Amino acid sequence: GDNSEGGGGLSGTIVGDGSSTVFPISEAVAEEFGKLEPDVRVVVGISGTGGGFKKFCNGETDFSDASRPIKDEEKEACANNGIEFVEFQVAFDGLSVMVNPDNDFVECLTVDELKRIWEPGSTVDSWSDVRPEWPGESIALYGPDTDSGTFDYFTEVIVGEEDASRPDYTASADDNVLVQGIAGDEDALGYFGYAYYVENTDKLKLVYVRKDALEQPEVAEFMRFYLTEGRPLVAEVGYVEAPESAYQEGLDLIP
Amino acid sequence: MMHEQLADIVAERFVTRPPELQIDLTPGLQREETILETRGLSVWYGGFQALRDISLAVPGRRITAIIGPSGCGKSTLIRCFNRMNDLIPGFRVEGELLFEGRNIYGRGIDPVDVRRRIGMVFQKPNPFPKSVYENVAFGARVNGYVGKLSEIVERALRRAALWDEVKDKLRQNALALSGGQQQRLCIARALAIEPEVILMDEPCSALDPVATLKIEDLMRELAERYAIVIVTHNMQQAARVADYSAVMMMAEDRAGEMIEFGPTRQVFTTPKEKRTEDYITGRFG
Amino acid sequence: MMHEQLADIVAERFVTRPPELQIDLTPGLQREETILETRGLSVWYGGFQALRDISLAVPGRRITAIIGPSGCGKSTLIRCFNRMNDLIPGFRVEGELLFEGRNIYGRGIDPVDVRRRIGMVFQKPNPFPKSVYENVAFGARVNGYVGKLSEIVERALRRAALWDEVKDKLRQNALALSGGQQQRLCIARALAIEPEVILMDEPCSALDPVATLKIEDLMRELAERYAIVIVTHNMQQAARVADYSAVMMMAEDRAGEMIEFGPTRQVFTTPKEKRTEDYITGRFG
Amino acid sequence: MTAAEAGFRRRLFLRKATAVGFALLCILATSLGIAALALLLVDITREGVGRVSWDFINSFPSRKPEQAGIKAALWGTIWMMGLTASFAIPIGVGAAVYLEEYAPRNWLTRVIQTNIANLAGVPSIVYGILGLALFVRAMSLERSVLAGSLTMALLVLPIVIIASQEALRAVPNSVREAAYAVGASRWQVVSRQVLPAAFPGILTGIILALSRAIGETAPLIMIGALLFVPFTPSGPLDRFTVLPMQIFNWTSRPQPEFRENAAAGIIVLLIVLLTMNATAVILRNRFQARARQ
Amino acid sequence: MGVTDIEAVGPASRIRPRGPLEARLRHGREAAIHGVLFLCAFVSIFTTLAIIATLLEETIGFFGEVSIIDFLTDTKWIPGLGGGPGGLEPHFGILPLLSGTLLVAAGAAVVALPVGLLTAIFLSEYAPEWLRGIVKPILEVLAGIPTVVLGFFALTFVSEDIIKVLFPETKIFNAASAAIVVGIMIIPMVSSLSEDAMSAVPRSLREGAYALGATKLEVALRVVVPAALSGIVASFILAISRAIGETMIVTLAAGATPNLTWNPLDSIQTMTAYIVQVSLGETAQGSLGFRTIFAVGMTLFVMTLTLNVISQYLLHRFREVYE
Ligand SMILES: Nc1ncnc2c1ncn2[C@@H]1O[C@H](COP(=O)(O)OP(=O)(O)OP(=O)(O)O)[C@@H](O)[C@H]1O
Ligand SMILES: Nc1ncnc2c1ncn2[C@@H]1O[C@H](COP(=O)(O)OP(=O)(O)OP(=O)(O)O)[C@@H](O)[C@H]1O
Ligand SMILES: [Mg+2]
Ligand SMILES: [Mg+2]
Repeated sequence: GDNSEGGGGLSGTIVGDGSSTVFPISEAVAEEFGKLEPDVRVVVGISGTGGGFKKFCNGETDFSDASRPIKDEEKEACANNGIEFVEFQVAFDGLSVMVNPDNDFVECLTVDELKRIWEPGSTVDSWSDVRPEWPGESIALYGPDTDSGTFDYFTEVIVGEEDASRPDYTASADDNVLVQGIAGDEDALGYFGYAYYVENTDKLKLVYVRKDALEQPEVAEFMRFYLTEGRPLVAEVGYVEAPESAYQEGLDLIP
Repeated sequence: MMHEQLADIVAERFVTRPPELQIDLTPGLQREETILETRGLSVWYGGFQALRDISLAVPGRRITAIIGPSGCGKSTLIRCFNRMNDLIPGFRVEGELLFEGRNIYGRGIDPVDVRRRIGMVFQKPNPFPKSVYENVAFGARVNGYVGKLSEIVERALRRAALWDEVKDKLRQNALALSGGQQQRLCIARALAIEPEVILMDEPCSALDPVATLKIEDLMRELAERYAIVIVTHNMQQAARVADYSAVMMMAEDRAGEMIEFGPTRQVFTTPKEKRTEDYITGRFG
Repeated sequence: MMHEQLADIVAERFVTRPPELQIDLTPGLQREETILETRGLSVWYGGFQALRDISLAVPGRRITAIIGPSGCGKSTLIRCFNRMNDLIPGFRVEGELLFEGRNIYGRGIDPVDVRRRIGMVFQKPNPFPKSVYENVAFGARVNGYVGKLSEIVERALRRAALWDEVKDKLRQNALALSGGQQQRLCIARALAIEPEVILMDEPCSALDPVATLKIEDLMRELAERYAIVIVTHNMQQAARVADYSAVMMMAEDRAGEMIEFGPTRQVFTTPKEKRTEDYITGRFG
Repeated sequence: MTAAEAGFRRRLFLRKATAVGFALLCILATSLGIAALALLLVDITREGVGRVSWDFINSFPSRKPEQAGIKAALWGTIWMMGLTASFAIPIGVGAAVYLEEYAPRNWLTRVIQTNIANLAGVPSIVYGILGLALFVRAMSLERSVLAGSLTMALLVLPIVIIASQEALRAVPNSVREAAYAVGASRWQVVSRQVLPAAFPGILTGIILALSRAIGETAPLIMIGALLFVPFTPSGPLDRFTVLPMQIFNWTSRPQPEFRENAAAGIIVLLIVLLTMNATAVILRNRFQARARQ
Repeated sequence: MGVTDIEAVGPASRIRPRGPLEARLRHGREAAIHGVLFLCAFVSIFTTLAIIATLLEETIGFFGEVSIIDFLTDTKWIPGLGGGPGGLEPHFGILPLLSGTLLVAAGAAVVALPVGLLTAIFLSEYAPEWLRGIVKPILEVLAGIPTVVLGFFALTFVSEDIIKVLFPETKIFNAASAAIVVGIMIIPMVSSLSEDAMSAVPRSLREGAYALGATKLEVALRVVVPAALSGIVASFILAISRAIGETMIVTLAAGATPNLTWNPLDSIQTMTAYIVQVSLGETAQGSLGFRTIFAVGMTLFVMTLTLNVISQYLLHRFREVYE
């Protein structure tokens, strides 16, 4: 950001972009930080994790929100542009499996059943293929799109192999659309990543920050604020706080 | 211009009229059946009164001419006869306009029916931006005429003295015709629906003398079966073809009034009104 | 119609012409300076040849009339004089058209300049869809008029014999005028730019005799300073006002040709061509 | 005659019945559009009208739905619409004038013509990709209102051009002839007679184009317009966000209060749209009333 | 009146004669205006070139890895799944996305063209002046509602409360609900532009038809509509183009399942929705998965171009008849 020291407090502009699922956290932190340091302008965008990294590695942003770790080709792009960065864990996302509220026969599904439903080459078509006593209606499947962290995580822990999934389900990058879809479809079964629907949480939300930006006092201060005062905000906007150790590791990286 | 000379010319015209029509000019005509009649007709365009208290009876099977200076309301009057003015915003009419005894501005009257039976040729030629053929065939098509369409088209074009000039261009756009050709096309279009009354607003203004005479012949021919009302600036034309003539003038407030109506010979030779005489003699030719 | 009678009428018209113009009809006129001239002009609309090999010299400060049957190419010819036909797709011209000695279809000629100096009134009245005032003022505005605009508007409207009828409606839309009023408005519009040549395509066809006579008076007045070319169907009008007359006819293939050109008296009384005589006498009136 | 007359009467009855039926069909079609709109508006109003307040309009975004406002987005939208209009209208009308009044009938004109129609069908997101490459990066305008507006202007340009062209085409040739005949130059004919006569149609194009621009999200997300912006733009190079992005984000948040905010945001957006259109509509009605004479 | 009156107006007002300098100035000005207007028109060519340039590099990269034959003939679209170990064989067959796009565009056209045209006829031929002045701008609001909002309207109202009530077997995401709402959105394009074209038809033509005994219906359909045809067709093309290019509504409501189907009640995915899904999702830029969007964008571009070349050709022929 353009740095101009002024008065007692800090000043300058900090630009962030990236995943729209991390956005609520960054927004909350930026809002609170703004109250503390009114002369620092923090702006945040929602170009998606991929789009965010593209801009980040072009040197257009100071930090990048991500719902998955940075990939090799992205690291390479950053290296080509001489961008070095640090990774911070800021929260966990949830994983929930959901059926339509009007569905009165599914009370719980075992991991094995989920695996049979979702694995590549799955032969499950109707509910009765899962448990014979269930009705013969075919199941309508919903899930996040194949590039999302949630997808990676679900395939890894349920199917047992990352990225392995049957392809014939309705995929959307927008969790809210999935919720709408499942709510509107009696034979729906879907999974997505909102913490407030489940207890089981293990999916990272990350923030990447450019090293040279971190040398600027307002950016450093912002990240410090993110990892300390930001913690309660994570829960407030619907995610799960990362473990204490993760925050501590992060704080250690800030000069 | 010498008035006497002109009066002579008028008289001369009457002498040279086709003999079979001379009988129309006998006083017996007064008893002819009226087909269109206005009673105390007044017309407004918004706040402007264009016609005041026009009373006029158009006889069937005769030609009635409406003459008068520009802007006196001739077009307005003739457009009332088939409710063409309905389309102008702000137009308002008072009084009665009877067609075969029924008020065409009355309740329950369908203007579509009125217009099919009272055809019209407009002052400015207004062909459709379609082919010559389609222009003439349009009326027959919408009115569902039985019979060969191409025959109807050819017949109408021949009667309007246009056939020879356009027979090779029937599929060409009518807007590429000359001014006079467009005017004759509009006449042909009106004839093709065989109306009972034909209104013509200066039908010959864009025509050369040859075509004018042909159209006048046509009018006489049509008048054997139908009623014809023409608006014309050409007083010789009125004298030549009209059985009856109506003279309109503008009042002080520019509203149009009818100052004289009667058999053409009487209007032209022994007008009741001084103004008519002034208009006809003083400006004839 | 009796030819002798009509020839008489022609003669009569000449006798009654305003005395100051009678001098124009002497043979001395032949030596007058030519302002507009066509040499072997041929015109095509796409594949259709509308004019063939027209050669004609229009003298300055005189009125030249073009007469001929409908569709013979009169409008086409007059529209060539100020390059109006340029706007029609498919239009093509051959031969020369000289204005003050320069070919207006030649290189380096700006049609805008030509048109400002050669004004035109069209066959179908075509007022702009704006107020009466704006219609007349437009030409003065675009040509950089110095002085009071409202004066030029009033002057032009008065000359076109329209002032009295529209002086209370100057701000009203010109399309709400009657047919004849629109035509006079278009004349006023052309006069307002004070061109050197005025082309009029049937300027009086929508006008009543009073207005026609006024316009004819105006033409004579203007002819004292400018050249005027009119197209008319009204042979009496040609006889009354024109110093020179050109007669056009259609050839076999419907292309227009000029068959006669000369001083009006000569064309009307002793035409060189049999066809001219037929046309004028056979159809006069 | 009487038999034919009777036949005609029968047919006339049928024709009139058809005409009435058709009129009803037309009314039905018109009501359909209005009904759809009404339904939407009722739905949105019911949900959001309670949230519309001065505070809502005059606050910056917040994670707390009840404190969140649209100040930055509203001003961003106003800035962007102003800039977009000032690029798209002159260029669009200019292009239409060129194609209708100036262009020779040659291959280049035909290529341009086809090309414009084609651009109308290019998805907005592709314009976003273009805007990012061209304005944000190549011209290094960064993610400014200007870059966003230029992208939007390119996006709506085809609408302005095509609508204006049709409006120009509908002006009768006799008007051009009359103007040329008094010695007007081509530009004078076009600017003083043809354009005013075509004005109502051009305004329709402008209304449709700006309507499209005001509701678009995808291309702005692509070029990287921001979402959390705690200030209003003070110049064309400032960073910005717009109402549809704010609405988009709010609709995809889980808390129901945010959906209420989204509805309130839509109400404000529609009010902006209506004020913008109202000016154009008033002008259009005035000119059309005159042209219809 | 007469000559004396004319003189009474005052000295003859003169038009300033043009000097050669002024003529040259005017020439220069006219030429400059011509140039500027040409540049305005040329912006569109420039835009197209820029779009092609931005799409081309990545498209070529994509076709370096995926055969163009497969791309055009494969009936499955399963991108990105091959990334991980044990994943499915990836398929890059554009046909499912193409069918989805066409399904939505056709459905939208079926809704918008008749409704829009009938509305235009109502407004121009039947409605009184004041009603037209109200209804037309109201309908135009439809074109300005954020497409995001319309997308949710499609999903929560049209799909759930209409389609699913009529066809209970339907999935919540389906092509029909998206098509209907896209159709509603483009109604004002058709109705407003067509109405303008019809209003511009001179009254004298209507009068000519009425005078022949035509009913209002006949005047509208046989005289006004043909005379305004060029404008009406232009509005259709614009509207259909917009429907093909529409992004947010289809992303939200049509589903995200690339099915090769012609059943409007199926869940599908359009090309535009796919581009959104990838570009706003988590796909790494520069990966093969990301490149697909350029290939899809290019396909869409070529497709609309083909449609337009054909329709321009047809339009050209229409106009020659009616001008
Ligand atoms: N734009 C055009 N395209 C093709 N042909 C045309 C066009 N304008 C006129 N013509 C044809 O050219 C011929 C001459 O037309 P022009 O208008 O010059 O006749 P005119 O002598 O003025 O007739 P009128 O007295 O009826 O006005 C006619 O046959 C006409 O059909
Ligand atoms: N649509 C209209 N709106 C307002 N005033 C009109 C309209 N049409 C005509 N007028 C006015 O009504 C008067 C009569 O017009 P009308 O057209 O009936 O005259 P006319 O006798 O046919 O004249 P002309 O011989 O010049 O055609 C004129 O003063 C004219 O300006
Ligand atoms: Mg009249
Ligand atoms: Mg002519």
